[in-house]
Amino acid sequence: MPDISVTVAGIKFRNPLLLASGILDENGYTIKRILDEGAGGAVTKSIGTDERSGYFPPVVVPLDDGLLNAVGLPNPGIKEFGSEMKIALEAGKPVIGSVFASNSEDFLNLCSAMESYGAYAVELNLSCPHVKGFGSEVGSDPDLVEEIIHSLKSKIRIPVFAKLSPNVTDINQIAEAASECDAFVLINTVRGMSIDITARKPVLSNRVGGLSGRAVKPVGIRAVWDVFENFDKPIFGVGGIENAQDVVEYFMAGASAVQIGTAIHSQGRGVFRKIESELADFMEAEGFNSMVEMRGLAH
Amino acid sequence: MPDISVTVAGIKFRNPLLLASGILDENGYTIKRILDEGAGGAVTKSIGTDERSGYFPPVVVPLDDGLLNAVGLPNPGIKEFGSEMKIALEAGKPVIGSVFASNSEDFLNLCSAMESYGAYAVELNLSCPHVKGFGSEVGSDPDLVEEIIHSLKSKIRIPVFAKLSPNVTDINQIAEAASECDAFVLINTVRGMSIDITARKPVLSNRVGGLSGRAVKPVGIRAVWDVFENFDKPIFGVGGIENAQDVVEYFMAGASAVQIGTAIHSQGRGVFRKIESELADFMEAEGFNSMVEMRGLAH
Amino acid sequence: MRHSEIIEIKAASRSSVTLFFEDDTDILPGQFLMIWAPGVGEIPISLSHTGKRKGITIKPYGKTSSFLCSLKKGDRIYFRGPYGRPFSVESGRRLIIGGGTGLASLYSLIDSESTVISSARTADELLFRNNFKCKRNIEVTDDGSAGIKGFPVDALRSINPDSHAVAYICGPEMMMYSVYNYLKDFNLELQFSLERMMKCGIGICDSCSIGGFQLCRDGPTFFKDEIPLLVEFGITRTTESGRRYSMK
Amino acid sequence: MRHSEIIEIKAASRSSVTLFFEDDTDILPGQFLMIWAPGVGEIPISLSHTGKRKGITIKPYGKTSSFLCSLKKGDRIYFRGPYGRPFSVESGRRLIIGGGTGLASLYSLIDSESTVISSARTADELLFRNNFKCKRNIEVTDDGSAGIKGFPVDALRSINPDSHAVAYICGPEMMMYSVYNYLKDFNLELQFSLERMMKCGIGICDSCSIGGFQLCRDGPTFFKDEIPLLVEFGITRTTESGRRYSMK
Ligand SMILES: Cc1cc2nc3c(=O)[nH]c(=O)nc-3n(C[C@H](O)[C@H](O)[C@H](O)COP(=O)(O)OP(=O)(O)OC[C@H]3O[C@@H](n4cnc5c(N)ncnc54)[C@H](O)[C@@H]3O)c2cc1C
Ligand SMILES: Cc1cc2nc3c(=O)[nH]c(=O)nc-3n(C[C@H](O)[C@H](O)[C@H](O)COP(=O)(O)OP(=O)(O)OC[C@H]3O[C@@H](n4cnc5c(N)ncnc54)[C@H](O)[C@@H]3O)c2cc1C
Ligand SMILES: Cc1cc2nc3c(=O)[nH]c(=O)nc-3n(C[C@H](O)[C@H](O)[C@H](O)COP(=O)(O)O)c2cc1C
Ligand SMILES: Cc1cc2nc3c(=O)[nH]c(=O)nc-3n(C[C@H](O)[C@H](O)[C@H](O)COP(=O)(O)O)c2cc1C
Ligand code: FES
Ligand code: FES
Repeated sequence: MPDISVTVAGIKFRNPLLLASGILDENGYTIKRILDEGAGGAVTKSIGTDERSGYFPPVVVPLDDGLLNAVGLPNPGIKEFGSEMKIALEAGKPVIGSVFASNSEDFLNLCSAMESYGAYAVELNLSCPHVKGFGSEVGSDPDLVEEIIHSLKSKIRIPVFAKLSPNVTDINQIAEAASECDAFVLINTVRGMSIDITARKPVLSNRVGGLSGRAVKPVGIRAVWDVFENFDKPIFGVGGIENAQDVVEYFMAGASAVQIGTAIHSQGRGVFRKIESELADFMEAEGFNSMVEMRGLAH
Repeated sequence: MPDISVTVAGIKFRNPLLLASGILDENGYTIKRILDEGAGGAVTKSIGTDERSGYFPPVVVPLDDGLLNAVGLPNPGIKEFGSEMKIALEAGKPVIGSVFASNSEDFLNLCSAMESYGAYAVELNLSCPHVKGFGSEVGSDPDLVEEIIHSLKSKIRIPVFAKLSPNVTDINQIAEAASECDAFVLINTVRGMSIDITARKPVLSNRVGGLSGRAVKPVGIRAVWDVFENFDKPIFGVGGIENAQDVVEYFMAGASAVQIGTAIHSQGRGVFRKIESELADFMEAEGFNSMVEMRGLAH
Repeated sequence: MRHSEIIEIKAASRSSVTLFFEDDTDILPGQFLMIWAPGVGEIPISLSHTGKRKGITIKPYGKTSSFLCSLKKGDRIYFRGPYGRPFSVESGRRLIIGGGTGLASLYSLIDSESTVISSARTADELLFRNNFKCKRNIEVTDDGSAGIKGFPVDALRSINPDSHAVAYICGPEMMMYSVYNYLKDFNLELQFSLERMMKCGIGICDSCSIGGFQLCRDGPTFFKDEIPLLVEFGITRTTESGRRYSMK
Repeated sequence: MRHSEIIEIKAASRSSVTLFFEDDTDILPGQFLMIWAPGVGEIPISLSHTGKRKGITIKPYGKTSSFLCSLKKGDRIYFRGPYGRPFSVESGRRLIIGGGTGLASLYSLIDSESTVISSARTADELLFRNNFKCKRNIEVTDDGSAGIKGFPVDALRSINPDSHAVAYICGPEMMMYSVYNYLKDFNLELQFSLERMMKCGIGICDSCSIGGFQLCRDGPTFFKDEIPLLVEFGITRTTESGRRYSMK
């Protein structure tokens, strides 16, 4: 049997398939169930300092080959989230706390709280494409990114992951600014929009949203490839992963582990177990013994 | 019968469906045939000052929901292209000359030549994502874009269109720099990559390519929406158009006409006639008399 | 989004209306559509009338439902779906327990042998009153303005649950929680259609989750033996922001 | 990309080889695959052997074809397709005219009643020599090292075309051009499999176009009455860059 476990930034995952931030990870019981049902780890919904309701529905548009979403970073605020972390951690698997903020002080408070809740690592959402003042608005400013990560690294003991946006002119420039982080997470959603032509209106209440799923896989593969070429750091590949072939493609581009979101829409929570067994079959057939052997192999 | 003709930058098109640059428009006979078979106008392959062979095959990867390509701007050089323009123009419909260069002097020479060949307008490729020194490398530098368009506008009499890339942090910033143009063309392909996991290699010989087709439609819609909100100028919508619904979606986002490329892969050259008749049906059913009534309607 | 024209509108109670439209999709009792009011909002609504001619029954509550209740014949409704696990239609005598608009999703299950317990706050909020045929209809109101004053469990005491093969229950969660606790030790099968806030309807946003299950996808129908797995049922729920609060 | 293992390799001439592999896809005579040699290149190749056990016959020419010819049993080949319009298989006696590797795409059409004209520059470049059964095989070489010295049209003068129902022709364009001009006034049906540079294989790059038609998609098979529409046939073609040059 090939070994499908991976160790990234010192954290051991029984399989390389993590739940991506923002999909079924706001409620502690849901995270716990997904971990129990096969995910190797989970990243929480992005949490901010204050409670936010997010946008009014429609918050999602199902497309043939993915989803467009503008959920609007709903979250109960970091104070309230401790109880969800507690429930999620009962699964006994790594839970990574995703956080968003607009300045380094808030990021520090959020990360400290996540650390105290028992998060195995924090993931900085520098890349949500549809909320003013947060996410990619922060993540496209190299100086701010550098300052945020620098200030965290001296004060937070758990690993710090930087989740970057593909909606930038030069992803390597942002990765350079974030290069004090312990791992990159690539990619967040691609800015997009959908209009209903009989209603004559954008479908999302926020109008602009983020594209995810199959449609963006080539964009994610290229981002991982580029960052792997230029930085010697672990990478979580995210975007359009639906089967073991996709996982292997991300690994060969340079990923050390992957995250899965939208595939839960098409395949349900069972997607983790399904991919886990497909992955072992593929490795056996192609003569791989461990995941790390595949990392960056296409370079 | 609703009127599906459009006039953009003074050019009248019998229908709003143009052939997009780079797809079946290098050989004059092909352009002529596509115009004869129903396209309202055509944009040529992007032409440079010197002959280029482009990249070695594989230059294209067919995906479920689009194409990834890195053709590498093959072209016979502007001198040789006059004979193709002559053949193409025999169709008696508008032909727009697409050009690429790395500085304003070359752009000027190319545009003057296109003007002398009888092009109805020129389209500046500021957005090809996969050739070093050209395309989006030029198009992501606002100062250079401004200089190029400014220098052209005083010397070229035919309209100048600026084709922009979605692979930038802020498309409005580039549109602002290009705002002396007569129309925007949005979007070119989205940077992407595809790896074959049994061969363990990127498929495209250039490795990185541009994603087009259905997958990128939401990206194109959003670009057109954003630029329409901020600039009072005609817009050609491009990206993932496969049917009349898609055309209408682009119009409601703010397009004045559209261009079609990848759909020729899935549906053949007949796609122009097919969409033309679907479009008239839709307008009749929804009570529209002219294309312009739909422009920007979702704002 | 799909869309249809409203071909008829009928009052279903003093304030609730049923909108009828045609749509070729097969939709089963217990499934729901996400109904979009452009520029206003999007909410999940069960089908009260399945079949080719479809009906949804809506109570004006917040902004989206109120907007939908103000639509006129000939207006368009926009929707996606159907979503969710339908009821399993069992043979044998049915016990139907509907609270408020909950009766809407049960309406197509009522047959001439059924016992129907319909409840609402007041008499004029009772849904489909005198508008269905069944063996026995027990009305229950909070204020006693019609039928029994009290809650559906109070009506249950006056019947023999085990003379029924199956009970179908839909209504406010606390009502279903009390019905579950009352009926769980009888022999009849129980099918609950749960209701929680739903933002996406397709199992990704986590807003409707209960004990790790997504109501919009694993449910809204849950069977008697699944209820214990829903550890939050009747105990806690989350707001739009995901903040957890106690329902007690 | 799909891939298969090479299960057998056979010489098809002094330098050309046939690679055999298994693949479940239906591929018809006249269709082609885009064969990818990772890190080297991708070229269109017709199937010489259709059926479940498939074969491609390749002559080492440039870098990709030479690489493919150097593969060993057990190596993998990568491909996409099948693409293109196949031959229309007609009943009646067949006249098969193959120049160089052109005979590869015709090989599966040869039957015991066929007249086969096979041509090559030299005797040892004749494809599938003594490796097929037909009624009559006329060999033609440029240098006279086997059969008639000259070109396929020279062989045509020794037979009666109209004793055949259909002619299938594949080879260098100038050869096909001369065959077309010779045969066009006879009564038999003509089917040409044209060959031009192909970069994409799927009808979008324009590199294979001829008179506005895409060889990879509208062809490579063209019928007698379509040839006049291909205004560039035998006259001009374009290079990798799209530069037009005269073939005369
Ligand atoms: C499976 C199911 C079936 C249902 N069937 C019916 C039925 O048949 N008939 C019926 O009348 N009702 C039904 N409902 C209830 C219905 O969906 C609505 O919840 C109810 O009508 C109230 O909607 P509203 O008008 O208040 O909507 P709004 O106030 O417009 O709110 C719509 C949605 O927006 C979200 N939301 C609310 N506030 C915020 C905020 N501040 N920020 C972000 N998001 C917010 C919530 O998701 C809320 O559900 C059903 C519910 C479910 C789950
Ligand atoms: C329909 C069809 C069927 C065919 N069937 C067969 C067959 O059965 N057997 C056979 O032996 N041959 C066949 N060929 C010919 C074959 O496809 C090749 O053209 C031939 O083998 C020469 O390839 P090569 O090794 O020179 O390739 P390479 O030299 O590696 O070139 C491959 C391709 O690269 C492109 N190219 C070349 N130079 C450049 C450049 N400078 N820049 C960018 N791109 C460039 C061209 O598209 C060229 O075709 C067929 C061709 C066609 C069109
Ligand atoms: C509904 C939805 C909500 C999301 N919310 C977040 C979020 O809160 N924080 C974040 O970093 N990414 C968020 N994402 C992005 C995903 O984590 C992921 O990067 C993206 O969807 C690509 O992966 P996928 O194609 O597997 O979904 C969200 C995506 C979706 C579809
Ligand atoms: C094979 C191919 C070649 C292309 N070449 C060019 C080009 O030379 N110049 C250019 O401006 N755009 C080029 N494009 C981009 C298209 O013009 C268009 O912007 C893009 O494909 C999105 O439209 P579509 O989805 O309809 O194809 C090319 C696209 C493809 C698929
Ligand atoms: S409504 Fe989003 S998960 Fe159920
Ligand atoms: S090979 Fe590209 S169009 Fe035919």
